[in-house]
Amino acid sequence: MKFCKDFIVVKNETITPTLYILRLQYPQTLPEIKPGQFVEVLVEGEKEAFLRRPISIHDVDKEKNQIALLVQVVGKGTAQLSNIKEGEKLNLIFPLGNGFTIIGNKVLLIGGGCGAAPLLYLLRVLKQQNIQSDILIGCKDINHLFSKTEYQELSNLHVTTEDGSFGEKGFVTAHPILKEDFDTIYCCGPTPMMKAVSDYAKKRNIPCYVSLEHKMACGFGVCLCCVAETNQGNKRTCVTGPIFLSTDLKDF
Amino acid sequence: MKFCKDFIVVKNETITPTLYILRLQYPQTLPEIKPGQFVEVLVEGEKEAFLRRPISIHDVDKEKNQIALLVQVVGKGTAQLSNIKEGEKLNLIFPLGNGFTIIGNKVLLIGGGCGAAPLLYLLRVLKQQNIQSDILIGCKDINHLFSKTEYQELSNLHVTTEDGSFGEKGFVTAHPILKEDFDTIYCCGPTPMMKAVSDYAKKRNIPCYVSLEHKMACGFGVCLCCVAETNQGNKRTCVTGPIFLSTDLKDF
Amino acid sequence: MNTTQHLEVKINNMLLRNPVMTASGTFGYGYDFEDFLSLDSLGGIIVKGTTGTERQGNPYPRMAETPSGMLNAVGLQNKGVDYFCNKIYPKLKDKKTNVIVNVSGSTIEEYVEVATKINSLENIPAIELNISCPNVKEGGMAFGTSKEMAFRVVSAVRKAYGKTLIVKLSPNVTNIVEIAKASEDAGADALSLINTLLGMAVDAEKREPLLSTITGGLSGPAVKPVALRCVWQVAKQTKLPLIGIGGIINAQDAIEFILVGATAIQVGTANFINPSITEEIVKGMEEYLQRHNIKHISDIRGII
Amino acid sequence: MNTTQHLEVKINNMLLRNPVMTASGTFGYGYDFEDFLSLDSLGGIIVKGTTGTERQGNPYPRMAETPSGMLNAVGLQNKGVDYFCNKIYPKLKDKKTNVIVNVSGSTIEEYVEVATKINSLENIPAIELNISCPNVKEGGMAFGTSKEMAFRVVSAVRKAYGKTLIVKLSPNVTNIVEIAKASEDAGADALSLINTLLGMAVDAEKREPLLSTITGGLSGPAVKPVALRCVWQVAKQTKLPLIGIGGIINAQDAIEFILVGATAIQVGTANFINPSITEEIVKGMEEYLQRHNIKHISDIRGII
Ligand SMILES: Cc1cc2nc3c(=O)[nH]c(=O)nc-3n(C[C@H](O)[C@H](O)[C@H](O)COP(=O)(O)OP(=O)(O)OC[C@H]3O[C@@H](n4cnc5c(N)ncnc54)[C@H](O)[C@@H]3O)c2cc1C
Ligand SMILES: Cc1cc2nc3c(=O)[nH]c(=O)nc-3n(C[C@H](O)[C@H](O)[C@H](O)COP(=O)(O)OP(=O)(O)OC[C@H]3O[C@@H](n4cnc5c(N)ncnc54)[C@H](O)[C@@H]3O)c2cc1C
Ligand SMILES: Cc1cc2nc3c(=O)[nH]c(=O)nc-3n(C[C@H](O)[C@H](O)[C@H](O)COP(=O)(O)O)c2cc1C
Ligand SMILES: Cc1cc2nc3c(=O)[nH]c(=O)nc-3n(C[C@H](O)[C@H](O)[C@H](O)COP(=O)(O)O)c2cc1C
Ligand code: FES
Ligand code: FES
Repeated sequence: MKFCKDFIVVKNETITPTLYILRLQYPQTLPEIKPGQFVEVLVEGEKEAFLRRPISIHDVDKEKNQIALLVQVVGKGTAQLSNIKEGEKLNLIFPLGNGFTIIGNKVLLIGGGCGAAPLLYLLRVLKQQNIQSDILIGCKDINHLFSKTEYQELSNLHVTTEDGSFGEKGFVTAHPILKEDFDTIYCCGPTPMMKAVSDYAKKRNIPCYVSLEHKMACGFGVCLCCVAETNQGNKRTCVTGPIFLSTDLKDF
Repeated sequence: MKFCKDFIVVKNETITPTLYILRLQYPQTLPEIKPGQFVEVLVEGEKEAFLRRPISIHDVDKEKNQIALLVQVVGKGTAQLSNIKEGEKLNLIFPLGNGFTIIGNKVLLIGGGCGAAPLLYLLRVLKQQNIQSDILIGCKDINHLFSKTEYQELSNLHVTTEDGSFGEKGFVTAHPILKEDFDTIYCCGPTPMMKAVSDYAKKRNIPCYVSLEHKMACGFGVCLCCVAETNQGNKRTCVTGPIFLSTDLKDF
Repeated sequence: MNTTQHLEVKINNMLLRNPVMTASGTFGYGYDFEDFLSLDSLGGIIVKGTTGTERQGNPYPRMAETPSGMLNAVGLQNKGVDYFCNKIYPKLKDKKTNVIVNVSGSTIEEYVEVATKINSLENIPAIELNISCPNVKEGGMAFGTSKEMAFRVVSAVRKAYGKTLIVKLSPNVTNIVEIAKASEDAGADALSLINTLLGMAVDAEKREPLLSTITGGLSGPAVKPVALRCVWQVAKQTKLPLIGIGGIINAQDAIEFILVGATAIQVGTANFINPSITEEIVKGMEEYLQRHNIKHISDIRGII
Repeated sequence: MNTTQHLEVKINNMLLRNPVMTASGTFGYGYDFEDFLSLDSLGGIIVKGTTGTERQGNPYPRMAETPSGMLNAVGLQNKGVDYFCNKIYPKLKDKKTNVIVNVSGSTIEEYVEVATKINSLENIPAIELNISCPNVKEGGMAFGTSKEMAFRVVSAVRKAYGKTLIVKLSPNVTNIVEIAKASEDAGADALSLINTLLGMAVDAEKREPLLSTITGGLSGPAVKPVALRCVWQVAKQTKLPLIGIGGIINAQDAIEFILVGATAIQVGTANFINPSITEEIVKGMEEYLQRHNIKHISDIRGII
């Protein structure tokens, strides 16, 4: 079941000048939400944002009926949204997409930049299911590392930064944790990173799930704009995805 | 000389739920402004307001380099503008239009509803020039009577209300003050009222100036969208007007 | 839903509970909207363009946002008419709304084949012949931009299809009235207009087109002035009932189309932004009639 | 203004300091803008449509706001070519920018008459032949929607006019390339496109059209996708230099038109919202070239 409802902004937290977390209160009991699912946000007050904006669900607090969105400013819509204030309403269509398939006993999560957004809630669910996890985050520098405490609580955190200001210096694909054995890899981040990780996973024969950020008009399956080419033909990333097994994707 | 510049909102004053006054600070010395001139306001944050909105200059404080706009909410643009807050910027093109021709020794100003906006500053200038004036305001009820104190300070105020809650009950054209002699009449308000007043003035042979609120695209003379049919052909209301001698207008 | 008889209209002999329908390609097959509204509250739904055989459509990217609108280049991705008849129709046939199939093709034979197969489906009261799709290389818009071609394809389908035949017109023409009349002469029962305007979008930073197909179809509020003009022109010069489409996002927009001569309307792109918008438009139209003391929606049809 | 040689372009033998011009009917005769910018900073200005004799234009109302755009129905209000030559030209002739006259008419003879008179004005380097105005009953768009008519009027004017002849095309056609080619064959030196899209707006509450003429011309960002598509199509199929017009409100938009094949661009409706926008666009284009390390604007022309 999908909903189109107003949330109330509880907090708008600035991480970096172009990265922020919105904590949103749902006035009722939240429906079941799977890690990797996303919402479609109605951005008000911006002439150039005509369509909704798809944003992953960064975190879910079932007790409080709150969700969190981690948003990076890339254009007019995400910039306008960054001005939203506590107490204001935000209209979302949710929950959308398939979410991660949770499989295996020892899994590795790899996140790059703001693309890592869906991984926090994934960790939470993995922990509930007693699945052992490591999380490897690649980011520009220490200032761009968000949700560190939560990651450390829920998993073993490994970090690479481009400038070496925290963790290992360099890209995620060079991190030693990759030498270990894992049943499953979950990777969210820039496309080149996801491709590199899925190449590595293919070689080691580990199933690797990636999250595609294709352009969407509707987000709930009706416009056919967001397709990815899969082994079974063009599939809607907003319904069959955004999470795909990398080996199912023609481009990966 | 016309300018396209940011003002700072000093105050956003609610008169009625659909009427408000914006007091705006100019960061430099204000250029000369004539009563009856208007500004073109850039309304930000409203998807449906594509063009600027023309608004009369309600008042000018030369000492403080401030102007005031009296705005009625009629659609999306004026509604959005009503949310503007102290300290925010507002971009205006100004001063636009011809302004009132000041002529005569004893003049009558007639204003209806929010159309009366340009009359306050006109009174101020008349007073400076020691021209004797009466002002007759027609409005719905006492709650819709704005700038009462200022009118009383600067002129003799007469009022008609539709419900009789203040002054005479009925329309302006029935008010006894119209029986007196005047050199000039200045009338701003709804078109039917301006037509009635100009008919009366024509009969009494008093020059009557009216202000036309034609739809404008540019407001500064270049699009030719705002024309009024005059005895000299189609004239731009944003340049030749918005103030016209009623006898020059074909429709009056 | 408090839709009442004030809004009931007829297109040929198809009765619509109200004039609000959903535009092909923007509503899937309807089921994805059942979380947001009741299909029974609508006058009808027009399902995705259906062709003779399965089509994969165009490569990604297929969408670009534009000022007050969007471009799409989906290119008729669908599983073909047999899949529709066998797998989708059973799920739709008992819906209490008019389910109309948008019929597309590359050749006259393909249009006729699809129409013939749909003709045998009892609970499909009408087809909408899409002779105006700008997103396919062959057929599609080519039929809708020449009066001779339009006449030929509509005549051929008319012979094969017994129920209500709606022809969907393209705005990408010098003279839409000409195509409308050719369709009328060929036996169309109604016309729907407009399909998308041919447009293009560019990523200035990357210096490449935003659509894989370079050009695509423009929809949304940006096209409403063109759509209103087309409906008004055609209403003045043909007798067929018209279905107005293009940029409708609220009840006021819908009323505008009725005023210029439409019997019914379709909502497209707006469904993406507010999935229950069609139900809200029905309510808003009802309120409009009450506010203006109008007995029946047909009383204001074409008064401009 | 720091415009540099990176932006210098040529249309036929007319040199433009930069590709940014102002669109006819949206910039008056330029002087009203001198409070807001220096005309010298622009590549050129195209003045209001000029006809053989004075015209009063259409009755008020002539304008309606639409989503991301506007409709106008001005209808070529102007004082006629003689008034232009005698009263306006003297005020413009020493401006340090290209002043181009937009030439309109109802008959071929009228176009030729106006062109002939403008031909004798030394400091007018070019005319823009408006065969695409949707707002006049006779002539105007009629010439621009048929390739035969376009050929005839352009040929006739070509004989009478010796300097740079720009023909302005209408998007309200099935096949804009056909009209472009007819103009090229008839001797045009350059093409400008697009003029406004034929549209309409309605006041649902008052139940009447918003324009006195019912239909009018749509401009503004809403039409940009259509304009880009037209320029791209024509660029691929003719050799003439093109001037891109339609919905340009910033430097990025301008660059998009260059990428699809325009040599220069015109800014129309955006002048109403920000009267110094053209100067800002020049600056923004310069910055774009620097940011992307492009030597000259022509290096990216038509690369899509
Ligand atoms: C399933 C999914 C989950 C996402 N999760 C997140 C998230 O958790 N946090 C986050 O910050 N971003 C996320 N994104 C990306 C986010 O949707 C875009 O950054 C946003 O739509 C850009 O809007 P804008 O108005 O700021 O930018 P625009 O000015 O519209 O464009 C700026 C850039 O963003 C791209 N973009 C624009 N619209 C879309 C769209 N509808 N889908 C994808 N890309 C687009 C453009 O191509 C352009 O490169 C997600 C996207 C998808 C599809
Ligand atoms: C010279 C002049 C001076 C004015 N002075 C004032 C003033 O002091 N205070 C004030 O409250 N209003 C004034 N107006 C009217 C004001 O411009 C409109 O009410 C405003 O533009 C409506 O904008 P909107 O977005 O709220 O309404 P919309 O949703 O755009 O339209 C609502 C109504 O306003 C009318 N309207 C829309 N645009 C314009 C326009 N550009 N010009 C005129 N009418 C329009 C529409 O026809 C419609 O009836 C003045 C108008 C003019 C021409
Ligand atoms: C994503 C998308 C897909 C479409 N697919 C079809 C289609 O398959 N067949 C068709 O006739 N029209 C199709 N259209 C056109 C719409 O039905 C409609 O005519 C057009 O979008 C204008 O209406 P709107 O402005 O309300 O969206 C499509 C439009 C969009 C946006
Ligand atoms: C108010 C107005 C008047 C116009 N008058 C003319 C004209 O006289 N001649 C002409 O060729 N084009 C005229 N146009 C069309 C513009 O020159 C331009 O082609 C069109 O507006 C598209 O550009 P834009 O979207 O940047 O406005 C006019 C446009 C507007 C908005
Ligand atoms: S975004 Fe519409 S189907 Fe996926
Ligand atoms: S509003 Fe443009 S000329 Fe008056």
